[in-house]
Amino acid sequence: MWKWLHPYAKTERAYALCGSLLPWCWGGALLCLAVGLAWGLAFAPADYQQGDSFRIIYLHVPSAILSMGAYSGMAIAAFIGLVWQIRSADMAVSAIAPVGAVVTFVALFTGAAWGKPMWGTWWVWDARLTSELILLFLYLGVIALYQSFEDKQQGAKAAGILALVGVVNLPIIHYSVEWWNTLHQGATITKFGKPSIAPDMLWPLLISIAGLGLLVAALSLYRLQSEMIRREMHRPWVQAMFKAQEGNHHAF
Amino acid sequence: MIYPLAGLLRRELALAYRQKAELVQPLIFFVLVISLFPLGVGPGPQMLQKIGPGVIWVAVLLSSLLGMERLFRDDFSDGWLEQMMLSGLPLPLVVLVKVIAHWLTCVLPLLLVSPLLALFLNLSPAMYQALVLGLLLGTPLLSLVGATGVALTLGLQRGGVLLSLLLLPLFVPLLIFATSAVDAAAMQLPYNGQLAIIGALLLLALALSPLATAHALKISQN
Amino acid sequence: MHFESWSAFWAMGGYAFYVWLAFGVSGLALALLVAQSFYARRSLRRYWQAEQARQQRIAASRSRQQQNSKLADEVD
Amino acid sequence: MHWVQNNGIFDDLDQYIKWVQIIPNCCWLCYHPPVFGCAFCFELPINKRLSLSLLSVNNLSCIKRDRILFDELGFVLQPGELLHVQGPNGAGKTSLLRLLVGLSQPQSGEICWQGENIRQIPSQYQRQLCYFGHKLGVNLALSALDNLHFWCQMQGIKADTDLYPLLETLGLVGLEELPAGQLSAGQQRRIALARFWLKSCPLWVLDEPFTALDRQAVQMLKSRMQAHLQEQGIIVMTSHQSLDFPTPVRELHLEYRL
Repeated sequence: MWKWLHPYAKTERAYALCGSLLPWCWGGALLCLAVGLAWGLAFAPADYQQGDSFRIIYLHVPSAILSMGAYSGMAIAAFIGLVWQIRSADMAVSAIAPVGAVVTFVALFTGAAWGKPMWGTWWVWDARLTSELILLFLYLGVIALYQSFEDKQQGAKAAGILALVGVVNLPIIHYSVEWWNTLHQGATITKFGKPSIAPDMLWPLLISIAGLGLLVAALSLYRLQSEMIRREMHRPWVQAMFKAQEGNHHAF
Repeated sequence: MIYPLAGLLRRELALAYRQKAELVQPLIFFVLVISLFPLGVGPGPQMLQKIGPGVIWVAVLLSSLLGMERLFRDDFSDGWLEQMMLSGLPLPLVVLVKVIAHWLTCVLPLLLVSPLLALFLNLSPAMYQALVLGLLLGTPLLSLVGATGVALTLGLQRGGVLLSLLLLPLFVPLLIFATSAVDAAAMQLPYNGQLAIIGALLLLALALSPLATAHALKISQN
Repeated sequence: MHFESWSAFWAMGGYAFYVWLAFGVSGLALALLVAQSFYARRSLRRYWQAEQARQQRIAASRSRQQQNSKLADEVD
Repeated sequence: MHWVQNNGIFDDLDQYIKWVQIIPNCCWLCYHPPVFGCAFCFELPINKRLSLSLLSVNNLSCIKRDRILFDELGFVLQPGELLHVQGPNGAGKTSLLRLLVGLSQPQSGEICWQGENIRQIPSQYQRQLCYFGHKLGVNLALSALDNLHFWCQMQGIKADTDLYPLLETLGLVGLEELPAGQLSAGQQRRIALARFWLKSCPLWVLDEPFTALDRQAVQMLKSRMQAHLQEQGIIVMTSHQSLDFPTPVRELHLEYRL
């Protein structure tokens, strides 16, 4: 682990790595999202129970998965930063948090917009929606903690610890909410259940999950790069890079 | 090792004794919040009994947040924290002692006024018993997790509101299990399960929170 | 193609409002995030340029001070 | 590398190591070629030689908010030496002291106590040092007596000795039981300085100890420091005043960098 990670402990190397990954992520994200969403919206068959409203699934499920995924990515970065003292990993925490928060918001909003035609209300205290809401609060906590520090390095470390505390709590919150939900509402709310999904519906779903995943990765990497620049503004490598860019007048 | 830690505990207790007024304020806030609810939702005994557990626990969370900053804020600003970190004692143990002292001085009084609440909110004896057991197991958890939050916000000038933003989502499981224990007691159902889960959470926090807090304190010194 | 016509596609089987609302707001949120990310990078660059100018001012003022002190020495 | 040498022979660590390698049995105390009959002239491995110096700082750098405060800083302190860290405001004096006591971690480089990195032996190291920082560590609600009493308990010092005489020598007679918040700034600092009379340890680290003290207190602290040096203790301190010590004082100048 250490041997593999160590070269990227240098911010400059990590920046270059991000730079080489970014075009693939952007390209893959655009392609997959376009294909997955178009397929899902226009070509996949309608659900026999829910009609065409089920097409929200092509945003809801990917964003719900990615909201958890981004949080675990953030926690892993925080762990690496904590244990191996890698600065780029600390920065990644603050770079991922806003992306994760937006994705969580998307999951919540699409959930609500799906719930209205299905359940008749915009918001139900459904277990998944509730834990998603708490996840959003956890994200907002990390962002708020990071933003309130004047010294960003200190802020990043604090946010990393909070992310780790949150990741320990997340399964507990999830199961407690689920348990609470069954306790209070029982079977009064008919969930969608788990119907075996038709391949025509599944493929676009998988593609849009991949697409949103790549978009999250691209945004996180891009913000990570910005974070590196912000934190190491006065280092020679940033100076050299900016000067070179100024030379050929390329905006970002 | 025991002698210095006992000294730390004694210091905290002596300090709390000097600052009695500060300790009483969250307590009054707690009782006030709870007495607002009957005014807000109406004095019907059935209704009060139904919302009682939730109201009490939400009030516990809010009032414990008020006193939480006392854990490290003064020590941070007057430099005692530095001296503690340079005392040669393992920092997680020091944190644990601070948390114990905080629980004894800030949270235990909440337990002492709880019979009053049972009267206010028309709790049955079984419910009261479940409430007290839940408070006994749950409030140390509050102090432990709260210590981590306070340590994280130490470097900031005004961390009060931020602290509650960080901590309240983490208290969701405790709120759920503790209130449901009281609810179960109201329906004459066993509530050992809920208490066992709170106990498990407490043990988990006891193992992890001092470490996380110690690390956060180190970061605050950077 | 599942739908017979474009109008049927936009109507989404009667669920147009919810489907397009969900997609619209989500798209908007993601687009705002992307825009903010790019804007942040741009403003970082501006900040760097301002910083460069500041450094130059400092250097200029230092050399002026040194010259002044030299002149003062010569006068002495 | 600013190698602060203790006797003017060596400009940097490399030179020292070279010298020691050329003359392997040179005296490790004074670095002179071996003299027959000298108790200190015997062969010692190089790392042992370095470890005999109590506090050694190697290649230390500190970066705060993307500003380099200092880098590649190195020095070795032997028993009985005082290092006076000087420099303008914002040059990183306090940061250096906080690194030295282990409150914050350096960006790179290492600080060794008797040849071992202080990060490896934190509690052992902390028992050897006494720190006086910008923040006094004096609780304003507690009395002077209580403050010192609890500090001693925390340090594991059995304070069976009466604290009253000490407080008297520090000029706090009659104020022992007042809350520290009612005392003046200088008096509060005296309470904190009393620690140097209570804990016997080789390394003292003091950050601006003389500010807000009256002339008499400064004199008292200075004589206490000289006594400590004579007992082969080490002092690292910052001060904007010049120290008029009879014993030689080593100086480290940090400059303000942009």
